[in-house]
Amino acid sequence: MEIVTSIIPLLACLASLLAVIPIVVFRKSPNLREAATVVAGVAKLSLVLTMLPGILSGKVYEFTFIEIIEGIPLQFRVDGLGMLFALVASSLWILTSFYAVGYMRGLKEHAQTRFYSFFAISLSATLGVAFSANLFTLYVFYEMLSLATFPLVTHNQDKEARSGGRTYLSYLLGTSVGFVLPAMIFCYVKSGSSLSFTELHDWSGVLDPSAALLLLLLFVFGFAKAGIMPFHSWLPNAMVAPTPVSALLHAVAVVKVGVFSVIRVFTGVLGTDFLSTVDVATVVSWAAGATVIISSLIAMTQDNLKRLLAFSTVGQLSYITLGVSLLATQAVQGSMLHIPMHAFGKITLFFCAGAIYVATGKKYISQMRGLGRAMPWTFGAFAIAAMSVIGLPLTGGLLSKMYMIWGAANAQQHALLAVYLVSSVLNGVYFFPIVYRAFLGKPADGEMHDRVKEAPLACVIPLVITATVSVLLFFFPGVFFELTTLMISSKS
Amino acid sequence: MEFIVNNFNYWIYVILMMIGLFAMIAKNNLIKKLVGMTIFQTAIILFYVSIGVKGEGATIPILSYEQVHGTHHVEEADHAGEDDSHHAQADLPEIDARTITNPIPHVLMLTAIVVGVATLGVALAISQRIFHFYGSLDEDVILAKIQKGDG
Amino acid sequence: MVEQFPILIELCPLFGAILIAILGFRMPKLCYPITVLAMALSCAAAIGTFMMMLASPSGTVIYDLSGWGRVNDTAISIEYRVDALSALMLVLISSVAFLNVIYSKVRVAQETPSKIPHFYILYLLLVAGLEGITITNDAFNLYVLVEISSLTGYALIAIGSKRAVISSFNYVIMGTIGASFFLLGVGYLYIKTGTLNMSDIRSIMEAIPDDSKAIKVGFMLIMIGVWVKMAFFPLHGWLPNAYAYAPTATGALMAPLVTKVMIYIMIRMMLSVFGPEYVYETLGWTDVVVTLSTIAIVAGSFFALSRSDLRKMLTYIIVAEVGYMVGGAWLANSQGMTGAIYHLLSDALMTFCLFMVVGIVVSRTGDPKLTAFQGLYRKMPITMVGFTIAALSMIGLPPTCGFFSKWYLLRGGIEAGQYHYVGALLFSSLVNAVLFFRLIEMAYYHGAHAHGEPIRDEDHEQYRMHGADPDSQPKETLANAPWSMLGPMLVVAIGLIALGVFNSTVTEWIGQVVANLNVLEGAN
Amino acid sequence: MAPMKIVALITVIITGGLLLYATGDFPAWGDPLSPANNSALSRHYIEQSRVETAVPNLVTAVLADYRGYDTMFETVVVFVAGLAILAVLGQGTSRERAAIQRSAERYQERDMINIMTARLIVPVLQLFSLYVLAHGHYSPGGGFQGGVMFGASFILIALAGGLPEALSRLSIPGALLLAGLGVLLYGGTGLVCMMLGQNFLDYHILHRLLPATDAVMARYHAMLIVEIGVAFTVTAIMFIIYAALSSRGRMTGGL
Repeated sequence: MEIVTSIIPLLACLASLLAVIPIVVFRKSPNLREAATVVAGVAKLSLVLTMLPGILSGKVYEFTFIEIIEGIPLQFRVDGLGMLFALVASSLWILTSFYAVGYMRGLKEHAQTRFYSFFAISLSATLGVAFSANLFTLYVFYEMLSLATFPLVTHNQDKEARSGGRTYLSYLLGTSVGFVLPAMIFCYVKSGSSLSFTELHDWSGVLDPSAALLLLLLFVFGFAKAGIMPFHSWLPNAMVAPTPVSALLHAVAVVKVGVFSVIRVFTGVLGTDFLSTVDVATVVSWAAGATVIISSLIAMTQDNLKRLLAFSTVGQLSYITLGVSLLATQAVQGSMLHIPMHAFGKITLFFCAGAIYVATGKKYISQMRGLGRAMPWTFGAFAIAAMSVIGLPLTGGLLSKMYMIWGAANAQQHALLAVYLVSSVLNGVYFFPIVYRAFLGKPADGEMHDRVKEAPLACVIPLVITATVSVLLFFFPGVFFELTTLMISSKS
Repeated sequence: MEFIVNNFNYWIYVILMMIGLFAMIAKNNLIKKLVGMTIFQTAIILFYVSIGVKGEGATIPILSYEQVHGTHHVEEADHAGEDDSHHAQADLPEIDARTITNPIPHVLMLTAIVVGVATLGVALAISQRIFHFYGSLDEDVILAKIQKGDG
Repeated sequence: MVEQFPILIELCPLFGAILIAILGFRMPKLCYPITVLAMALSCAAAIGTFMMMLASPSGTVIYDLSGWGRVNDTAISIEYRVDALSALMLVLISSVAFLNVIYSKVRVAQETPSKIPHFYILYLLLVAGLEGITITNDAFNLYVLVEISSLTGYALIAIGSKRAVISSFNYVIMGTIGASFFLLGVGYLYIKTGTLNMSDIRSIMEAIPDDSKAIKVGFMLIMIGVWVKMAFFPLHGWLPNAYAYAPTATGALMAPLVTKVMIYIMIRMMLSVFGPEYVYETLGWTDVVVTLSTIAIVAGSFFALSRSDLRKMLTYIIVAEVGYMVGGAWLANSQGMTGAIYHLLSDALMTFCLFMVVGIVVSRTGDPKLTAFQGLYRKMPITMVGFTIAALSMIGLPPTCGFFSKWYLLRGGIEAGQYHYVGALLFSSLVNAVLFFRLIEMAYYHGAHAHGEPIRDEDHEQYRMHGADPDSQPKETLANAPWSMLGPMLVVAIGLIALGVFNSTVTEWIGQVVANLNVLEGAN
Repeated sequence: MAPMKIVALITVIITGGLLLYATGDFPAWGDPLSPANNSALSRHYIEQSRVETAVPNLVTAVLADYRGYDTMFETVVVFVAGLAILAVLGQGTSRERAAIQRSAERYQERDMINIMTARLIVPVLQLFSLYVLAHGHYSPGGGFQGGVMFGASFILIALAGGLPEALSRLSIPGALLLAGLGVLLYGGTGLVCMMLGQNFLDYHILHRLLPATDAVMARYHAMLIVEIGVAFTVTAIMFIIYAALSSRGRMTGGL
């Protein structure tokens, strides 16, 4: 494995952070302000892309700032998994930026400058997490992300937004300070002053199974952004945020940072090899499995579309945690693959929810009967994305789910295999009625959709693109597939 | 017997100090608290001064004229000029440290007394101010007034 | 001149005070410039001393007063001794005091207009006392300086409101008990060793058997003495009212510094006088004290939760933070001690920053209740930025220094296996998160829209951009504070981040002092 | 019994028990060979101070020279106390000061016996206090003792003739100035040593300035100077404390 010292990871991370300056400077001319966002997004994506060929050829990019605490530098290190995540996050940011322009202008939202600024900061934090070379760096950016998204969640500033924001922060900060921080320091003490993902592996003889279990649980529940029950309820509450926030942050950036961190814990901190010797990951598997089923059941009862999507996200996140906790190679790879697959699917669904809201002001599924005929593009995309999330053929979701199921079978975990299958059925049960009613249902009494038109183009185009990508990923999963293979092979 | 003699002073200081401490904590009247404080501080002074005592036969820590200037006439000592320290030392009579009380505790306690007086003065000024505001020096009465929202 | 830096730290405020005593009563206008100048020079001398300490090969600077030096390796007069720990403390004290003078100019003129010279003299002497405590190597001199800082403190608190007077009286009683216990403990050491120089006490004590009752009780007395003075739970009773009702400038100086200096004395006594072997191994009290500090942290946090007065809340947080540091120092490993010392520095800055913010808010809104924060972000954005940074540091989020101090303390707790302490630390972080986010939330959102519903129109955006708020109260009363208040606060807020980012440098300096603890661990 | 008293009693019993427990470890009372009495430090002061400072009163030598830094702060403590009391109680407004002037003129109307006795005692008291101050090198005495007595003479005037009478002789601002000058005299002596290139309070270098024959006598004389400084401060502050406390800060009336 070739290590290249390069400043590109830093630049990629900084691109959005620096964009805050023009955003604030141009606060009085919305066009320039939003142009700055888009330019920063393109710059960010291209910086990430410049590293892609190197990563694919087996290189690893590193950048070290300073040694913050003895033995722990603030360090970036771009490997396959980080690249995968960075690619997803930065490409979707551009689309979301366009979408946000349409959405925010369409609704004449207040405090847009603040919105774009914190959005950009959140992206920097997300990339920081993706590129972190050690647990400490990851933790720093993880906390930064929690704080930077707080103003976005409470954007509406009404009572509901405040209480949502309070839940949001208390869950995320409480778990990270209460669980992750002590667990991290415990690792640091026990490993002899290191937290690097490449150095921490050999725990045999250091940790007994009960300590390993405790540590694992502290990490998995501590990274509450991964949404394992009972630390999931921040996510439905965060749905008070404007839809672009829900879309990018609560379908991609924030929640994926959670599962990304969990994957790092399994692969980089405790190590799958060690965990399979002590046999404690099953506890996590069951917790994740339970979350999958319960969240799907809750999702079925929801009428508010965004809340439904939120519970669906909780379940999908636990797929990933479940997959990686199976410790089987295919399941781990499937988990990693599920990050982009689910991201494209779920962001489309959120875009659609937002587009419906912008066009009609409707939030509830029961109000959407027959709306599909008025908004064919939106609901078409919705159907495709739902298929991807369920894991039906011709969409990317199938691939990752197959891998995870394959891994579960290999790991002889038949009950958990059943969890995957049952939950897929449940996913179908709560998604299909929406699509069905939208296209074929009759509007309720007094509801007329005659004057309803599609949302602004800035909203519709991104969601069509993401839906298309969801399909394309089924046929051309190449890059993502290679990146995950890289991670699996480099480990063993 | 010897045990009692050896420790008697220390016991007295402990008893005095505890009287003071009790008054400081338990008394309601602010001035009584301050009286306790003074007893408390005085007990410590007694303790310190006890450290420096040197049995029978030891005298106050002030040297006699001969001990300082030697047996020679005073002009001669002055006459020795610049480098008289060596010269003078040679002529000085030997001092038996056991015959002179240890000066250090006395020095320390001079300071401690001053500190005590200063604290007492400030405390009295503060209690006058309290009386001015609340019309009482009784802790319970003052607390009741504060709780009534008079604070 | 260079080798005179250590004494100059002390002399600048002292002569500043004398100068004001002579000139200030006739020309009150001179008080402020003299104080600023004296503090600036003192601060410069402290930095100079720090440089001297760094340059010296042994890492310590000895300054001998009265010029007697040592005879037969016994210090016969009072001497100063500066090592990395005291040098850091000196820089901290002098810079906090310097910034606070600038900050408090307006407030002093408002709160105590008829007592300006008194205030500045007492202020300078308080600082001189605190600096002297840090630098002196003589146990009795330490007592005298403790009393100087206490007496000035009593007076500075008592010139405040009606309530301040009664809390000042409590402080007098408790402070005197604390100082007297300390003095008695020094007496016990003196009776066994015959010296007052702290380094000499240590070397003579090596020859005294470990089970000496007098030494043991002496240590206990000194500890109880400083615990009373630092408000270590349950001996904290005097602190909340005293600091909460004191004039702004007094609170902002005393709250960050006085308790910290007392903790410094405790650490100094443990490390330099009794020695870690004695404190941690011979006595075997570490578990008890760490448990006490756990209780202190939890109790302080609970009390803080139940307060609706801003300054009261902060003072109970101080009680909890004292528990952090006592616990850290007693964890009996170098990480815990590093954490305690590092937290000493960072907590002083955090508390300072928060007290400055509260002072600004109270002076502008006239309301000491938590609700005073409603919607303040719009009205006082700069103040709120400082508040946010300090709050993040209190909660312990990177990259502020609060995070790193917690890191070292937690690491020490885990290494020592004191998991209840670790738990208490995390609990208190969460309580701080609740406390401060409640305020941040209020500041950012409450009251911004009086009618509860978001305003969704371009007009609103326009108003916001031009700094006006359509539905707030008239602006005049809430205009931003003068720069003499904001400037120091921002400097400290930046300092909080700088201290965090450069924590490895700071801990390296601290490492020079706690190095002898590592020997201990090696022996185990 | 009130709960507070029980708490106090328990505290006192525990503390007292602890202190009594430790006395068993103390050296015998009056043992000249105890660690404190026989320490190198103590012996050095007893045996060497006559050579090093030429002051027979060991307490004065240690107080004003070896531990002169302590004593400087002791003076500062006194200074702080006076100032603190004024800060807490106030020092009278200008209107009240005018009242002082007026009532001072009614001095003659006060009780004759008191006034005449005070007239007799005050000069003696002041003279004796100067003696105590100046003779501190040879007998018990020095700046604190002399200062307290000098301050007492003003208090006597106030007792006999009323506070305004005393204030007309030593006003509060005047006393504050005196107190400040006292500390300045002490600290300034140290500062002069520094200016001459030595450490703070290292008096021996002062033989260049003082009419002293050598370094030892320079210390001897410098001690007198600092004692005078102490006496200034103590005199002024003692009077201030009395004046403020006896009139609750209004500086009128008196006993």
